[in-house]
Amino acid sequence: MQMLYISLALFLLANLAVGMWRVLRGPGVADRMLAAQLFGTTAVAILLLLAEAAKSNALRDVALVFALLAAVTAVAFVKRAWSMPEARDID
Amino acid sequence: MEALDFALGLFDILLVFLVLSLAWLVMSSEDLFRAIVLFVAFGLLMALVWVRLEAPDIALAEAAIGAGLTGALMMAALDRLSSVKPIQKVAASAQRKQLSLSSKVLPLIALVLIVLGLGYALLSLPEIADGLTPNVKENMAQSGVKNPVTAVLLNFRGYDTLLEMVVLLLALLSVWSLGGERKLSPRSTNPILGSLCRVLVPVLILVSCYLLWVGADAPGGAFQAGSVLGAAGVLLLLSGWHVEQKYLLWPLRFILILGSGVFIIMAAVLLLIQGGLLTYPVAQAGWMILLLESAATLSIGATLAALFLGGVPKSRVDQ
Amino acid sequence: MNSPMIYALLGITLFSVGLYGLIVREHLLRKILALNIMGSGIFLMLVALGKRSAGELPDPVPHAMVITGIVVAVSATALALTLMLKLVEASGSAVLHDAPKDRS
Amino acid sequence: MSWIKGIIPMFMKVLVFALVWWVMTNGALQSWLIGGGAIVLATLAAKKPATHFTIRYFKLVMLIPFFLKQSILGGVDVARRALQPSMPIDPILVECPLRLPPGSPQVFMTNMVSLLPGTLSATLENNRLKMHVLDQQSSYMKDYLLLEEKVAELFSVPVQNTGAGELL
Amino acid sequence: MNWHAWIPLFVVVSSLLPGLIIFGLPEERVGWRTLLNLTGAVIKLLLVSWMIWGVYQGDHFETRLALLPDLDLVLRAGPLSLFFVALSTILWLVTTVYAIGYLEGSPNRSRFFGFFSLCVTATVGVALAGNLITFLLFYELLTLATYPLIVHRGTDTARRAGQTYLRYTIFGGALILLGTVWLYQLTGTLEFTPRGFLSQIDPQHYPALKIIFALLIAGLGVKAALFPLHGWLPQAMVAPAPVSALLHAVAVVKAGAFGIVRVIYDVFGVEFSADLGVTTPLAWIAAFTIIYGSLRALFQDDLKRRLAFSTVSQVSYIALGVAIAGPIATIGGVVHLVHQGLMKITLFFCAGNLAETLGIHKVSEMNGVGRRMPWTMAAFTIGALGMIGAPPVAGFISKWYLGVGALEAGQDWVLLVLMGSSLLNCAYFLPILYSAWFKPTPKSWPEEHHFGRQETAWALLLPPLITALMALAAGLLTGLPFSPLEWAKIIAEREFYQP
Amino acid sequence: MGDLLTDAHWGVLLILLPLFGGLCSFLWPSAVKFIGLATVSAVALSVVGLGDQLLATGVYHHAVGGWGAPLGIDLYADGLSLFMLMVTALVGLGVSIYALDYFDQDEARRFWPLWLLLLGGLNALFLSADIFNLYVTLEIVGLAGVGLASLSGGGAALDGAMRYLMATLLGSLCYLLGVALLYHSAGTVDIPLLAERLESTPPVWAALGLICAGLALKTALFPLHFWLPKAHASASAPVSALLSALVVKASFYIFLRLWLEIFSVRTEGVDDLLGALGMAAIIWGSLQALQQTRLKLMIAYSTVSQVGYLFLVFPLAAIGTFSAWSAVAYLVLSHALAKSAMFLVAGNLMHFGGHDRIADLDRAVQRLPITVGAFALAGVSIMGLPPSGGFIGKWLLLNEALNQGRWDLVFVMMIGGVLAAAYIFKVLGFAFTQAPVTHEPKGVPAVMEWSALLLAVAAIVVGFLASPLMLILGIGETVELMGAGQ
Amino acid sequence: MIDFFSMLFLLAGALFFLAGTVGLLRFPDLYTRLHALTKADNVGLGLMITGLALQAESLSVAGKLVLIWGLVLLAGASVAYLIARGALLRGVLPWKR
Repeated sequence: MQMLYISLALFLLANLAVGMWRVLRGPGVADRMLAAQLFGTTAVAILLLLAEAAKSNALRDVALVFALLAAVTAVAFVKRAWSMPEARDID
Repeated sequence: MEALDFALGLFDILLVFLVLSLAWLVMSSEDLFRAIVLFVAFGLLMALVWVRLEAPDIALAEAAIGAGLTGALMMAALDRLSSVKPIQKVAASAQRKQLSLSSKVLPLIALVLIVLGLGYALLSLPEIADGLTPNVKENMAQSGVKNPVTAVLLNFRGYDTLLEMVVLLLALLSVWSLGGERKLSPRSTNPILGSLCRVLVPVLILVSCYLLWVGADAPGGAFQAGSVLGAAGVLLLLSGWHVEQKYLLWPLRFILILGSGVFIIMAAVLLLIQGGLLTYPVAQAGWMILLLESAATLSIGATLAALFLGGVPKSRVDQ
Repeated sequence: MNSPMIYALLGITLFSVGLYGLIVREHLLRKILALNIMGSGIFLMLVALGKRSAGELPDPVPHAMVITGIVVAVSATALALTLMLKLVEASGSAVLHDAPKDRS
Repeated sequence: MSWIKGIIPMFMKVLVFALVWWVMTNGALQSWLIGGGAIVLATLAAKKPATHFTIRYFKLVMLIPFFLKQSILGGVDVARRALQPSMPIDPILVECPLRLPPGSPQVFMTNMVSLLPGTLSATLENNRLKMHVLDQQSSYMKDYLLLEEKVAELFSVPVQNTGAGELL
Repeated sequence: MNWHAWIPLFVVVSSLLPGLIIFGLPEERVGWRTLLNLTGAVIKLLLVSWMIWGVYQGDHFETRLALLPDLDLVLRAGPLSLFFVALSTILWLVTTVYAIGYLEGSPNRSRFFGFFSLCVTATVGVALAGNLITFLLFYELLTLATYPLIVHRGTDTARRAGQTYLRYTIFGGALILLGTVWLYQLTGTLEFTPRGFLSQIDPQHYPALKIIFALLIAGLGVKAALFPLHGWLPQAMVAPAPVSALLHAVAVVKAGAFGIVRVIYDVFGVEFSADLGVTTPLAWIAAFTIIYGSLRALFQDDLKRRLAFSTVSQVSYIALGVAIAGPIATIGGVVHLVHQGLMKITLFFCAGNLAETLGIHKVSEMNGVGRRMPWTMAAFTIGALGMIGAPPVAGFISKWYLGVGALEAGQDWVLLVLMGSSLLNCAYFLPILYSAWFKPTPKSWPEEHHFGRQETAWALLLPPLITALMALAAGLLTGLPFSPLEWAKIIAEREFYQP
Repeated sequence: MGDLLTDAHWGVLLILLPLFGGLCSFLWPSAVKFIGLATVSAVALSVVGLGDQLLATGVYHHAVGGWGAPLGIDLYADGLSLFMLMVTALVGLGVSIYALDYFDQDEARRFWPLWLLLLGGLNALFLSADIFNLYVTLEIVGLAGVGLASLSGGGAALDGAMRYLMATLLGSLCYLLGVALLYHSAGTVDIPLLAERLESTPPVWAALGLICAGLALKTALFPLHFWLPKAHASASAPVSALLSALVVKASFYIFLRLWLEIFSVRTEGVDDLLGALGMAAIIWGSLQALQQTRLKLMIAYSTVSQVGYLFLVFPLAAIGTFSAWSAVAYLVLSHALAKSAMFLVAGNLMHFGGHDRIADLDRAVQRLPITVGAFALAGVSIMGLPPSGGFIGKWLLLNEALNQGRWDLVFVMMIGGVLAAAYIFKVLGFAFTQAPVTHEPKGVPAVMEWSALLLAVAAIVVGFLASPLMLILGIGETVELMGAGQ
Repeated sequence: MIDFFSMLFLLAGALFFLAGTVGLLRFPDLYTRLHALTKADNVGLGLMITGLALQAESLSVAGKLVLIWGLVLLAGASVAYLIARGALLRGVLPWKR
C-alpha cells in the first residue's frame, strides 16, 4: 500500500504540474484562480496520501487547514482581487 | 523499499522543480495577478515541502499563512492598488522597456554566482550534524510539553517568541501609524457567501482551538492556531462583519496586546519568583505555557485580521 | 546527495531568485513577493539542514525559528503592502523613483 | 413551547461541533477541557440565518445517498466529456425560477445544483437561479426539479408552484 | 587646596564664563554686559599679574585634567605663556572698552561680545597650553570663535571673507591635527618642554619629523599669515575695527606666530630644528613674506587693507626671529610678539576712529585729518613710526635685536631683508603721515559724526592713546624688570643657556 | 540596600520595562506622554543601575529560562553593551523630551508606542548573546523604524519609509541566512560557543559574507546607503534623530560584536574591503551632503559619511588594539549625540519657518539662537574639532591609523573633516546675514530648543569624559578580545 | 479485501483528478472549466478519501477525512458559484459551440 500512496502522490503532483499551464495561460484572472483552487484540492489529496503513508495525524491536520484556507483565499479573490475589468490581462 | 525510496526521490525532485519554477515565474510574470496566484501556488507547494522535510508544525503554519493569508493579503492589496490606479499594466510595460540588457544580465550572473558559492558552502557542511537535538531531547521532560517544537518555542527559546510577539504588534502599530481608518465592509448581500462563512467561521475557530490544544503534544501550537483564527477574522471581514465602535477601541487593543502583555507579565513574575526571565517551575510549566499560548493565539489572530484590514478599524455605523 | 540537501540547495536557489527579482523588478508588489520568496528559501535551508541529525527526529530548533519567522514574514508583508498602497495614493506610482524629485 | 424550537437548532449545532471536535482530537479525553470552550465559541460564532427553517434531520440522512449518487454521476459525466477526444460539450446559460423560499433552502439548492451532473449555478437573484449547463441536450432539468422537491422536503416547505410550467 | 593647580584654569574661565552669560543676555542689557566684560577682564588681569609675580619667583602654575587615558589637558604658566597671556589680557581690556564705544547702538551686540570673550578665552588657552593637544584644542576653538566676529556685519563681503577665513583655517587645523597625531605616534608624548622633546629620537624618524615640522608650521602659518597662506587676512578686514584689532594684534595672527615659537622652542627645540635643517627654509619664507607683505601694502588705497598687508609683513618678523636660531634673534622675534601687537592695535583703533567719526576708509581721503583729529593721529603716528622701526618706539628694539641676532648667527642676508622692509615701511606709512599732518583739510568729510568738544568718543579715543603710550614705553623703558624685553630675555635664556 | 541594587536584574528590566511601557501606551492613548517619559526615565535609571552592577561585578550574564547556552538564550552585558545602552538612554531621553512638545496629541499616540517598543528592541539587542535572538531584535528595530519613519505622512515620508523597509527586510534576510549557515556549521547560535566552535570553512565564510552584507545594508555603508538619505530626511525630526543616532548604530553594534568575538581571526581581506568602503562612504557622503539644498537631506548624507568612519576600524583592528575599538565606540557615542541634536535643530527650524531649504534659512537661523547654538556645537563634534566627543574619536582613530602606517585612512579622515566643516558652515553662515527672506514665524517651544541644545552640549562634554568612558568600555571580556588579536 | 477496495477507490480517485486537470486545460471557457473543477476534483477527492478511510486506524480518523471532504465540497460549490456569478456580472460570455 505504501508504494501505492507514494505513487499516487507523485501522480497527483505531476497532475498539478500540468495544471500550472492554466495559471500561466489564463486568460482571465478567474481562470488562474480556478487553477489555484485545483492546486488546493490536489494538495489536500496529496497530503492525505502522505499522511496515510506515514500514519501521521499531523499531516491530516495540515490537510484540514489547507481545505479551510483555500476557501478563504478564494473568497478573498472574489471579494477583493476581482474588481478589475476582466479584459485587463489578456496576454 | 528501494522502489519506495525511488518514488519518494522522484516526488522530491518534481516538487523541487515545481517550487523553483513557480518562484521564477512569480518573479518573471509581467501580470501582477498572475504573479500573486503563482505565489499562492508556491505557498501550497512549500507546505508540501515542509511535509517532506518532516516539519509538520511548519507545514501547518505555511498552510494557514503561505497558502492562505498571504494570498488574501496580496489580493486585497492588488484590489486597492487598481482602485487607485486602474491601469497597472501600462506602467509595468513602460518600465519593461527601460530595463536594459546589462541591468538584467548582470544580476543574473550574480544570481548564478551566489547560488554556486552558497551551494558549495552547503555541500561542504558535514554530512551528519545533530544540531541541538540531543539538548532538546535531554530537557524535554522538564519542558512541560511533549512536542519538541513547542518546547523550543515557548520554553527553551521562549524569549525569542516574546520578542516575536512584539514584532507582530509592531507591524500592526506601523500599519496603523500610516494613518487612515478602514471602515468595516458592509454585510454581504450574497446568501451563498453568507452561508459559507456561517459554516467556515465556527469550524475555523474549532480548528484553531484544536491546534492550540494539540500543540502541547503534537504538531500545532499558538502560531498555527493564531493564523487559523486570523483566517476566520479575514473571512468575517470579507463577508461583512458588524462590530460596534466601542469594541473597536480598547477591547480590540486589549486583545492585540494580550499575547505580548501576558508574556511580559509572566516573564516579570517568573523573574521575581524564580529569579530568572521565563524560568518556569517544572511542575507548573504545562499550564503556564498553555496560558501563554492561548493569549498569543488570540493576539495573533486579531493582529493578522487587523493587518488584513490595513488601517485603524472603524465601525460602518457611525453616529 | 540526499533529499534534505536537495531541499537545502533549493532553499539557497530560492533566496537567490528572490534577490534577483528584488533587484531587477521595479514594481513594489513584486519586490514584496521577492522578499517573501527569499524568506521561504532561507527557512527551507534552515530546516533542511536540520534533518542531518543521526537520530530519528529532525532538529526541532530550526522548526521553531521558522514558525515564528513565517508569522513575522506575513506581518512584515502586510506592513509593506499597506505602505505601498499609501505610497501609491500619495505619489501615484508603485515604483520607487530614483530621479531626484522635489516634493515640498 | 417556542423556546424549545430555539433550543433544538442550538443543540444540534453543539452536537455537530462536538462531533467535529471529537473527530479532530481522536477522542482524547483531556482535550474536552479546551474543547468545551471551543464549542461554546464556535456556537457563538455560528450566526443564525435571517429566517429560520426547521430541518428534518431524517430527510437529511436520506438525502446523502441521493447526493452521493448524483455527485458521482456528475463527476463521471464531466470526466467523460473532458477525456473524450471529441469533447462533446454544448454549453448554454439557462435561467430557472426557484420555487423555494429565500434563505437556507435556496442556498442549499444552489450549492447542490453545482454538484448535479452537467449544471453549475451561477447567479441567484429574485428567486431565479441562473445555471450554466454543460450540455443542453442532457436531461438536466429533470434532476433539477427532483432536487428541488427533495430540498423542499428537507426544510419542510412547500414547493411554490409559481411559473414552473414555463420551462417544461 | 593647591591654588596653583587651578589658577591657569581660572584665567581661562574668567573670560569663558562672562562670554557664556553674555550670550544669554537680552540685547538691551547694556549695563550688565559692560559690567560682566570689564569684571572678567579685570579679574583676568589680576590673576595674570599674580601668576607673573609667582613665576618670577619660581612658582609653578599648572592645571592638569585627564583628556584621554595617556593624554592630559594641560594649562601651564611658563615665561613664554605669560608673555603672550599678559599681552592678550591687557589688550583685551583695552579692546573691550574700545568695542563698547565702537558698537554703541548697533545690533547683535550680545552675540558679538559673547564671541569676543570666547575668542580671548581661546587665545589665553593657546598661550597657556602645556602640550600640543591642548594647544590644538584652543587653536581650533579660536577659529570657531573668530568666524562669527568676522562675519558679524552679515554683508555678502563679510560672509565671503568668513568663508575664506574658514577655508584657510580649517585646512590649517587639519594639518596641525595630522602633525600632532603623527608626532604623538612617534614619541608618545606631546608635553611642551624647553629645548624640545625630540632630541633623543631615533634618527630614522628624521624624515618624518621634517614632514611633521612642515605640517605644523604650515598649519600655524595659516593663522600667522605666512606667504602663501595669508590670503584670508586682507579679506577679513571687512570686520568691525575692534575685531580687526583683535585678529591682528591679540588673537588670531598672534596665536599662529606664538604657535610657531612654541613648536620650534618647546617641541622641536631650536638647536634640534637647526640640526634638522628646517629652520633655514622657514627663515627664507618668513623673509619673503616680510618683503612681499610690504610690497603689497604699498599699493593699497584702503587703509585697513594696507594695515592688513603690513601685518602680513610684520608678523613674519617673529617667525624670522625664531628661525634664525640664535639667542639674540630669538629675543628680537619673541619681543616682537608684544611690540607688534601694541603698535598694530593702535593703528587699527585709529583707523576705526577715522572710519567711525569721519567716514574715512581710504588713504587718499586722509588729507589734513591730523588737524581734525590730532590725538588719534598722534597715536597713529607713534604706531606707524614704530612699525618703520624708528627709535624710540618699540619696533626699533625688535628690529635691532633681529639684526644683531642675524649677524651673530652668521645670517647676514637677514640684514638686507630688514633694511628693505624698513624702507618699504617708510614708503607706505610716511605718505600717510605726511598727508594727514601737512596736506590741507578738505571742506567736508565723507560722513562726519560729532561728539561734543572731543574729536571723538572717549571710549574710542582712550584705547589708542593708551596702547600708543605702551608702545612708546616698551621702547623707552626696556631696562625695567617686567618690560617685554626683559621677559623675552628670560625666555631666550631658558631656551639657549639652561642645561 | 546596596545588595539589592547590585543584585537586581537591571539587564532584564531594561528589556521588559520599555516593552511594557509600549504596550501600556498603546492601551491608554490619553496618557502616552506620561507613560512614555516615565518609561524612558526608568530605563535611563536602569542603565545607571546596570553600570553600577557591572563596575562591581564585571560582566552581567543571565541564562533566560534557566537553560543556558546552547539550548537557551543568554543575556550578556559587558562594557561595550553598557556603552551602547548608555548612548541609547542618553539620546532617547533627549529625544523623548523633545517629542513631548513636537507632536500633537494624535501623532503622539502613534509615536510613543512605536518608540518605546523600539527602545525595548534596542536594549534587547545590546544585551543579547545569541545571534538568532539578535535577528529577532533586529526585526523589532527595523519594523519600529519603518513605522516611525512613515509617521509624518506625505509622499516623501512614505517613499523614505518604503525604501527603509525594503532595505531593512533585505538586510535581515541576509543576516538570517548567515545565521542559518552558522547554526548548521556549529550547532549553536550562542556567540561565545560559536567563537569556540567555528573553524574557517566555506559555510562560515559564506555566513560572514552574508552577515556583513546584511548588516552593512542596515548600517547604510556605502554603496548600500541608497535608502538612508530619503528615509532619514523625510521622517519627522525626533524620528530622524532616533533613526540616525540609534537605529543605524544598532546594526553596527552587531557587526562590531560579531567581528570582535566570532570573525576577528578569520578575516584577511574582508577588513580591507570594509575599510575601503568606509573611506568611499566618507568622501561620497560628504560630497553629497555638500550638494544638498535641503537641510535634512544634508544631515542625512552626513550620516552616510559618518558611518564611513565607523568602518575604518576594521582594517585597523586587524592588528587589534583596544584604542581602535574604543575610538569607534567613541565615534558612535558622539555621532549619536551630535546627529540627534542636528535633526532636532532641523525640526525646530522647520517648525519655525515651515521648510528646510538651506538657501532660505537665514531668518529662522537668526531668530532661534539656542537652536543655532545647538547646531553649531553638534557641528563641532561632527567636524571632529576639539573640544568634542567627535574629536576624541577621530584622534584615537587617527592615532591608530598612523600607528599602522595606514596613510590612506589618515588622508581620507582629514578630507572628511574638512568637507564636514564645509557643509556645516554652509548652514551656520546664515546665522549672521541680514535676511531679506521672511518667514511666517511660528514660535518654537522652549523644550524643543533646549533639548536639542542639551544633546549638542553633551556631544561636546563627552570630549572631556574620555577616561571614565574608556573605563566603562573596558569592562568585561571584550577587552581581552579587543587586545587578543595582537 | 479492504486493501483491494481502497486501492480501487484510490485509483478511481486519481483518474477523476486527471480528468479534472484535463478538463481544466481542455475546456474552452471559464464556466466549463468550473464544471471540471467542482465535479471531477471533488469526486476524485471523495473517492480517495473513501479509499483512505477504509484504511483508517480509527473511526475518528475516518471522520476527520470525511470532515475534510465535506469542507472541500462546501467550499468548492460555494466558490464555484461565486466565481461564476462574478464572471457573469463582469460580462464574461459563455462559450458556444
